[in-house]
Amino acid sequence: MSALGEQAVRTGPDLAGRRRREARRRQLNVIGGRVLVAVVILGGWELGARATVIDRFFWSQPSDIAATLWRWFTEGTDLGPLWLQVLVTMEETVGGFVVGSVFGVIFGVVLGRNRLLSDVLGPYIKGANAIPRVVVGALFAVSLGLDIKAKIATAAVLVFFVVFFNAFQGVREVDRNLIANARILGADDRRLTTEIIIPSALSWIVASLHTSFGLALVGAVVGELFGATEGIGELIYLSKNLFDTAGVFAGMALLAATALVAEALITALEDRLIRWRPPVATETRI
Amino acid sequence: MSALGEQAVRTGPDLAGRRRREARRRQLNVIGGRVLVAVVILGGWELGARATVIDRFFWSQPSDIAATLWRWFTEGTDLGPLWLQVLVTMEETVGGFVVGSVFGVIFGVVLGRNRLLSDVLGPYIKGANAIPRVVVGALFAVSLGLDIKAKIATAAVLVFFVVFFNAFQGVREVDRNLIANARILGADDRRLTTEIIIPSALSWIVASLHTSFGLALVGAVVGELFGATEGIGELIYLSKNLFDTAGVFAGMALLAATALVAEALITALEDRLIRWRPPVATETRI
Amino acid sequence: MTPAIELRGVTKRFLAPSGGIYTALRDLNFEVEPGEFCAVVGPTGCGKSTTLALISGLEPPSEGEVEVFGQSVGGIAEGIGYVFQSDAVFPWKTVLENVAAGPRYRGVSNRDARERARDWITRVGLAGFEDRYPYQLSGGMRKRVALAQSLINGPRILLMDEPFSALDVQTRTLMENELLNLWSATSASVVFVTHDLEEAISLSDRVFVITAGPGTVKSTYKVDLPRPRNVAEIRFQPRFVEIYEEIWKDLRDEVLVSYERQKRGAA
Amino acid sequence: MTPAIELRGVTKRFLAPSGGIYTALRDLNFEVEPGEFCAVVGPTGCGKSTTLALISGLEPPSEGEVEVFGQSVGGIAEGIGYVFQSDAVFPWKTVLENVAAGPRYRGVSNRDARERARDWITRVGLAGFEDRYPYQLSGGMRKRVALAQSLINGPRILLMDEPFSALDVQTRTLMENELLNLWSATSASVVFVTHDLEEAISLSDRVFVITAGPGTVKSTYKVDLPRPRNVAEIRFQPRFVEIYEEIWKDLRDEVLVSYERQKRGAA
Amino acid sequence: GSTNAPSSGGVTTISLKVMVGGLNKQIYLPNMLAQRLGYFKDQHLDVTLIDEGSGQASEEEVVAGNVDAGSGAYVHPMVLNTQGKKIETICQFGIAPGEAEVVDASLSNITSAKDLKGKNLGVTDLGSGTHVLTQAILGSAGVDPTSAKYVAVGAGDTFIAAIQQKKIAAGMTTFPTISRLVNSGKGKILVSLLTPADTRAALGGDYPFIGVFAKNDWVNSNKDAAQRLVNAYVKTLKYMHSHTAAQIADQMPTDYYAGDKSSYVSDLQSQLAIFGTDCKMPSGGPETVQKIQQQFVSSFKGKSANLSETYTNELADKANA
Ligand SMILES: Nc1ncnc2c1ncn2[C@@H]1O[C@H](COP(=O)(O)OP(=O)(O)OP(=O)(O)O)[C@@H](O)[C@H]1O
Ligand SMILES: Nc1ncnc2c1ncn2[C@@H]1O[C@H](COP(=O)(O)OP(=O)(O)OP(=O)(O)O)[C@@H](O)[C@H]1O
Ligand SMILES: [Mg+2]
Ligand SMILES: [Mg+2]
Repeated sequence: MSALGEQAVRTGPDLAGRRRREARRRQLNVIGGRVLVAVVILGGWELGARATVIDRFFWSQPSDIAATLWRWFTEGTDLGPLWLQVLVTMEETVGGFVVGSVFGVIFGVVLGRNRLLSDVLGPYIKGANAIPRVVVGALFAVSLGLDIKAKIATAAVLVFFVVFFNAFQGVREVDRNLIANARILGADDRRLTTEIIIPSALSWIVASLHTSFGLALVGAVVGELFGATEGIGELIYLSKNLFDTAGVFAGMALLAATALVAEALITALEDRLIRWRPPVATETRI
Repeated sequence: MSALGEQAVRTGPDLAGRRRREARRRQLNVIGGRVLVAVVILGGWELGARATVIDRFFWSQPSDIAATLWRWFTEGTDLGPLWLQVLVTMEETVGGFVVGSVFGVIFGVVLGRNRLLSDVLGPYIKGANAIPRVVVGALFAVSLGLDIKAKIATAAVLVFFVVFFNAFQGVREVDRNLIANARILGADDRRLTTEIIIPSALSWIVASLHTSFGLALVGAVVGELFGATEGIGELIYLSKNLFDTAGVFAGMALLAATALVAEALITALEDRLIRWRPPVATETRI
Repeated sequence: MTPAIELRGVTKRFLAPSGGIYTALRDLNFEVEPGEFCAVVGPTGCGKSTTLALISGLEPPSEGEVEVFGQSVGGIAEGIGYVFQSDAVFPWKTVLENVAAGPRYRGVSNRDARERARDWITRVGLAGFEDRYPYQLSGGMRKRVALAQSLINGPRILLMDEPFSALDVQTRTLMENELLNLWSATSASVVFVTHDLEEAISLSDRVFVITAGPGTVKSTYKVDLPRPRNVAEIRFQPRFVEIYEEIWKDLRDEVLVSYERQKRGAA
Repeated sequence: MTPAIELRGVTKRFLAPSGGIYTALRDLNFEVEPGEFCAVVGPTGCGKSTTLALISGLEPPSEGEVEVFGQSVGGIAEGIGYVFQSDAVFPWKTVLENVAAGPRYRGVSNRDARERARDWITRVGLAGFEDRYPYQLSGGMRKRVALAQSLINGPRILLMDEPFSALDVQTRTLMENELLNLWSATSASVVFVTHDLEEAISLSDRVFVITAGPGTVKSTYKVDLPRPRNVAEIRFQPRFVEIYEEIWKDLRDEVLVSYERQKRGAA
Repeated sequence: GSTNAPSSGGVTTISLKVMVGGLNKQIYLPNMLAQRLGYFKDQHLDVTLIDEGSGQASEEEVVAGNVDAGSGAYVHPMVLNTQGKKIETICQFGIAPGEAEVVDASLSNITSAKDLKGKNLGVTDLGSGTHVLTQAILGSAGVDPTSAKYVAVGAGDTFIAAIQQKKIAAGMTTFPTISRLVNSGKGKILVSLLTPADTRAALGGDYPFIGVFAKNDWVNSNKDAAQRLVNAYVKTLKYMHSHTAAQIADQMPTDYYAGDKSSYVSDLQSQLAIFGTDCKMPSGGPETVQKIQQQFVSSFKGKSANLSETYTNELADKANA
C-alpha cells in the first residue's frame, strides 16, 4: 500500500499488511487441514486393515492401492497404458459434460422463459429423470452402437437433468425489477435471454456444473459397462471381477483426481464469469 | 369482484373476469398440449413399431407395455403383487431421499457458512462425487448388508451431492445486505442460519429436491442390483434378463409415475415455503 | 388531440396476504398531454408507483382503461422510459454497459451506443466511473446510472419514480435543470413522482395530488410559471410560493388522513 | 470521558475494477460523544455510507483505528442499530416478523417481541400492514419497516443512512419528531447521514461536512439550537437560517468540486 | 460391421468384433486365449474382443448388429429364437455350466439339494442363467422350485458378503467366487455343475453353456469369416486339452490372476473338463436346455424354439476335418 506513495497515517498499525498476513496464515491452515484429513482417513484405513479391523478383501488398504496405482503408472494396466485409459474416459466425460450441459441450459432457459411449454413438458422431463441411467445406458449401447457415442450419451443424460433443473429455477429467480427494466429499455426476447436472464441465472448454472462434471464421469463409467475395451471404468470392472479390490479403489482414486482437475477449471471459469460480484475476501467477516 | 360490493366502474370491460377466463383457457391449453405430446410420442412409437421401422425387440411398443402393466396390475408380477414392488422401492427411495437431502442440506449449509471447513473438505467432497454409484452400491451391499439399508445408502449418495452443491451455493448467494442487517440486529450464528441463510437458500435447496427425488429412485433401483428379491428395479432386471422389453419399459413407466407423484408433493411444499414471493400469476406478462 | 397518456376509471387491486383484496387505486382518471410535464404527489403508499406501473404496461389494471397515444396498453408500451423507485441497474454490467444497454437493444451499433453512453455518463456526472460495477458505486451514483439509462433512449414518455431522492441538494438541482433542458429539447411527456412538493412545482406544468388510501386524483393544479425555468431560482418567485401554499394545504390534509388512518390500523 | 465513537486517521481503499486502488476515505478523524446526535453531509459518493460501515464493523478500515466506547472495532460492534441506505428488510418475513426480529434475536420471548413490534409498527404508521410481505409494500413503507426494525432494539449507537429520503415531507416530519423524542429518552449516540442540510441541522447537535473525492472531514459545525425541538418549526428560527447559510456555503463548494471533477472524469 | 483389407499374403484380413460376457471369467477363457496365442491372426482375422458386464447385453448387441459375434450362454439364442430373432451358436466351448451351488459351510444341516427347500438362494440376477440353473437343480431333486426364495446378489464380493451375512443359505456361482469361499472355509460345494459328469447327474443331461454365436444371416453371408473364426476356436480348444492349467495361465494377462496365480491355476485345473474339444454342440444338449426352460422359466412356458436354427455344427465339422 505504501508503495503507492501515499502519506503515512498518523495512528494505527498497518491493517492491510495484517490482513495479508492473515490470508497467508489461512492458506496454511487450509493446506494443513487437508493434509490432516487425508492422514486421518488414509492412516486409519491402513492401520485398520493391518489390524484386520477392516477386511482387506472388501476394502483393500491404502498402501496396496498406492502400489496398484504405481504399477499402472510404471508398467501400464492390463488394458494398455494408463494414460490411454484416462484419455478415453476423459473424452467420454467431456463429451457428455458438454452435450448434457448445453442441452440442460438450453432446455432450462427455454422452459424457464415459457410458462406454457414448461407446463406441458414439465411432467415428461420430471418423469424421465426417474429412469435409471443403467438401463438407459444399455438402451444407448444398443441404439447408438458400442463406440464413444453411447458413452457420451449416457454421461450427457446424467448431466442434463441436474443442469436443466438448476437453469430452469435460475431463470425463474431472476429479479423481476431487472426484467422489467430491460423490457422497458427495449430488449427483445433474445436480448432479454442473453443479457439478463442468463447472466442472472449464471450462478445457478455454474453451481450445477460443479456437480455435473462428477456425474459426467459417473455416466462415462456406467457407459463403459457396455461394450468398452478401455477406460477407467473398464479398469474398475475388471478389477472388481478379479477380486482385486485395490484395483477398484485405485480406479476410483483416478476418477476423483480427474474430477478435481476439472473442478479447478470450472472454478476458474466461475471466477471469470462472475466478476461483477462483491469479492469474497470479506465473506468471512460477516 | 362486484360481489365485494364496490361501485361499478364507469368505463372499460371487466378485466378481472377477462383474466380469469384467460387463466382457464391457459389451463386447457396445458392439458391439450400434454395430451398432444403423449399422443405424438406414443402414437409415433406404436406406428413405428407396427411398421417395423422401430425394432420391437429392442424398443417394445406402447400397446405391449400397456398390456404388461395391466397384467402386473391385475394378475401381479412374477415377483409378487405389483403394489408390493412399488412399496419396496418407495421405501428405499424415500429413505434415501430423506437421508441424502438432510445430509446434503446440513453439509451444504455448514460448509457454505464456514470458509475454512469448505476449503479443507471441498476437494474431498468434489472427488467423492466422481465415484461411480454402481461401485458404491456394491460397497454398501458388502458393508451395510444386503437389506434395505444398502439401498437407502445408495439412493442417499446420489441425492446427497446434488443437494449439497445447491445448498452450498445457495448459502453463498445470500444477499450480503441481509446478513449484515441480521448481524446488526443481534442474530447469533444459529439464528442467522435458521432465519436468514436457510430461508434465503430455500429456493436453491428446493430446486435440488426436484432433481433429487428422481435420483433417489435411480439410486434405489441401482441398489436393487444387489441383494434384492423385490422392487421395481428387480422387476426391470428380471424383464431385461428374459428379453422382455415391454417389461423393462413398463418398469420405467412405473418409476416415472412414482416420480411425478413425488414431484407434485415437492411442488406443494415449495409453494407453501416460498409464500413470500410475488405470485407467479403475472410472470407470463413480463 | 389525443392525450399522450390517459387513464380512465382505473382501479387496481392486489391480493392481500389474508386472502382478501387490497385496493391500491380506485377509479383513477388521469390525462397527460403530449409534451406535458406532470408531477404526481401524495402520501407514501397512496399508489404513485402503482400508477406508473400501469402506464408502462408492467401491471394490468383490475378495471378501467389505460391508453398511451390513444392505444390501449396490453403489455410493455413502446417508447417509454422508466426510472424505477428501487434499484434496477444490471449488477453484471459496468456503468458504461448499463447506460449503453438501451441503444444497443434498439439496434444501435455497439460503438455508437458506447459513444452515446459516454456522453450521458458525463451529463449525469459519472465520468471516470465507466468501468465500475454497480456494487462499487454509492447509492446516489447508482440512481444516476439508472437516470442515464432511461434518458439515453430519448423516450416519448418518461416515467420517473422519485429519481432524485437519493441525491444531495446540489447534485439534485443540477440534475433537475439537466432534465428540464433535455425535456424541452425532446418534448417528451413526463410523469414525475416525487414526495418533494417544491421539486414537483419547480419542474412541472401540472401537479396531481393523489388521495390517501385507495388512491385517486384529489385535485390537479396548473403551474403557470414561465419557462425556461431555473429550478434553483424559481422557488423564490412569489407565484411559486403561492402555488406551493395552495397545493400544500391540500396535500397535507391527505397525508394526515393517511397517517392517522395507518396509526389507527386500517389495512 | 471516552467518546462513543472515535475514528482516528481512517483510510478506506477499495480495489478498483482496473486492478488499481480507489481511495474512498482518507485520513478521516471523527468523534461522537455519548448521547450526541451528529449529522453527516457531503456530496454523493464522498464516503458517507462507507463511514457508517466502518463504525458498525461491517467493513474493516484499510488504515487507522475505529473505536466504539473505547473498544477497537474488530467485527460487528455490540449495541448498534443501523438503518441501511438500500433495502435490507427480510423478504420472507412479514412486517411484524421483520420488526420483531431484533428483540427475538436478543432473547426476548416470542410473545413479548411481537407485542413490542406491534407498538413500533404503529409508531412508524404501519398499523394494519403487519401481515404484509415486503414485496407488498411501497418504497416508503419498506423504509419505515427498516426504521422500526432498528429502533426497537434501543441501540446505544444508531447509524442511519438517509432513512427518510423515500418519505413524503409530512410523514418525514412526523418521523423526524418521533426520532427526536425517542433519542432524547434513550440518549443514544446517533450518526445520521442525509443529503438534506435542513434535516441535518434541525435534528443534530453537530454537523460534519465531508469533502468530495477521497472523503475526509472538511469542517464540523455545532448546532446550538435549543432542545426539545420541533423540526417543523425550527427551520424558521433566525439562528437556524444563519447556521444553514454558513454550512451551505461550505457544502456547496464541496459538491461543486465533486461534480466538476466527475464531469471531467477523475476516477 | 466387418471391414476387409488386403494383407501381404494375398488373403484379405477381416476385422471382427466379438463381444464377451465377462472376458476375465474362466468359462470365457478360450476367447482371450485365442487372441493371446495369435490364432485369430493366423486365420487373418483382426478380432477386437469387447468386454461386457452383463451376459444378456452381448446377445442384444449381436442382434442389433453392433458386433459380429458374441460369446455367451447357449440358452440365449434359444430364447431369442422364440422371439423371432435368429442367432446361432457356431462354436460351443462349454458342455457343462461351470457353476456350482455353494452352501454356507456353517449350515451343517444342508447336505443335498433337497434341503434347499424354502431357503434363500443367491443368484447373480433374477432371470439370469444362475436363476434358471438353481430352479433346475431343485426341480431335478424333486423340490418345488417355487418354494425357495431367490435373491439377486451379483457375483464376487457381494455374493461372499451375502453368505457371510446369512442373507442367503446357498447360491449359484462360478470360479473364482467358488474357490474364495471354499478355500476360506466359508462355503462348500453342495451341487456341482463343474464337470459334464456332475451336470448329467444333477440335470439329467448335458447342459451346453458358453459358446460363440452370431446372427444366422451373418453366418450365411460371411461363411468365410465365420469359418476362420471357428477354426481359431477349435485350435484353441485343442491347445487347452494338450497343455496344463499352468501353461494356459501363463498365456493370460497378468491382471487376470492379480497376485494369486496359484489359485487361478487350481481353479482353471478344476474347470478344464467343462470345455469341449471340437466346438460342437453336444448331442441332446439343446433339448435338455429347452426342457429346463419350459419347466422352470415362466416366460418360456408353452414356447419352443426351432432348435436347428439355434446352432450349427457345420463350421466346426469343417474346422475339425
Ligand atoms: N404486490 C402487491 N400486493 C399487495 N399490495 C401491494 C402490492 N404492491 C403494492 N401494494 C400496495 O399498494 C399500495 C400502493 O403502493 P405504491 O408502491 O404504489 O405506493 P407509492 O405511492 O409509490 O408509495 P411510496 O411513496 O412509499 O413509494 C401500498 O399500500 C402497497 O402496500
Ligand atoms: N466495494 C466497493 N468497491 C469499489 N468502490 C467502492 C465500493 N464501495 C464504495 N465504493 C466507492 O466509494 C465511494 C464512497 O461510497 P459511499 O457509498 O460511501 O458514498 P456515499 O457518500 O454514501 O454516497 P451516496 O450519498 O450517493 O450514498 C464511491 O465513490 C464508491 O464508488
Ligand atoms: Mg413508490
Ligand atoms: Mg450512501
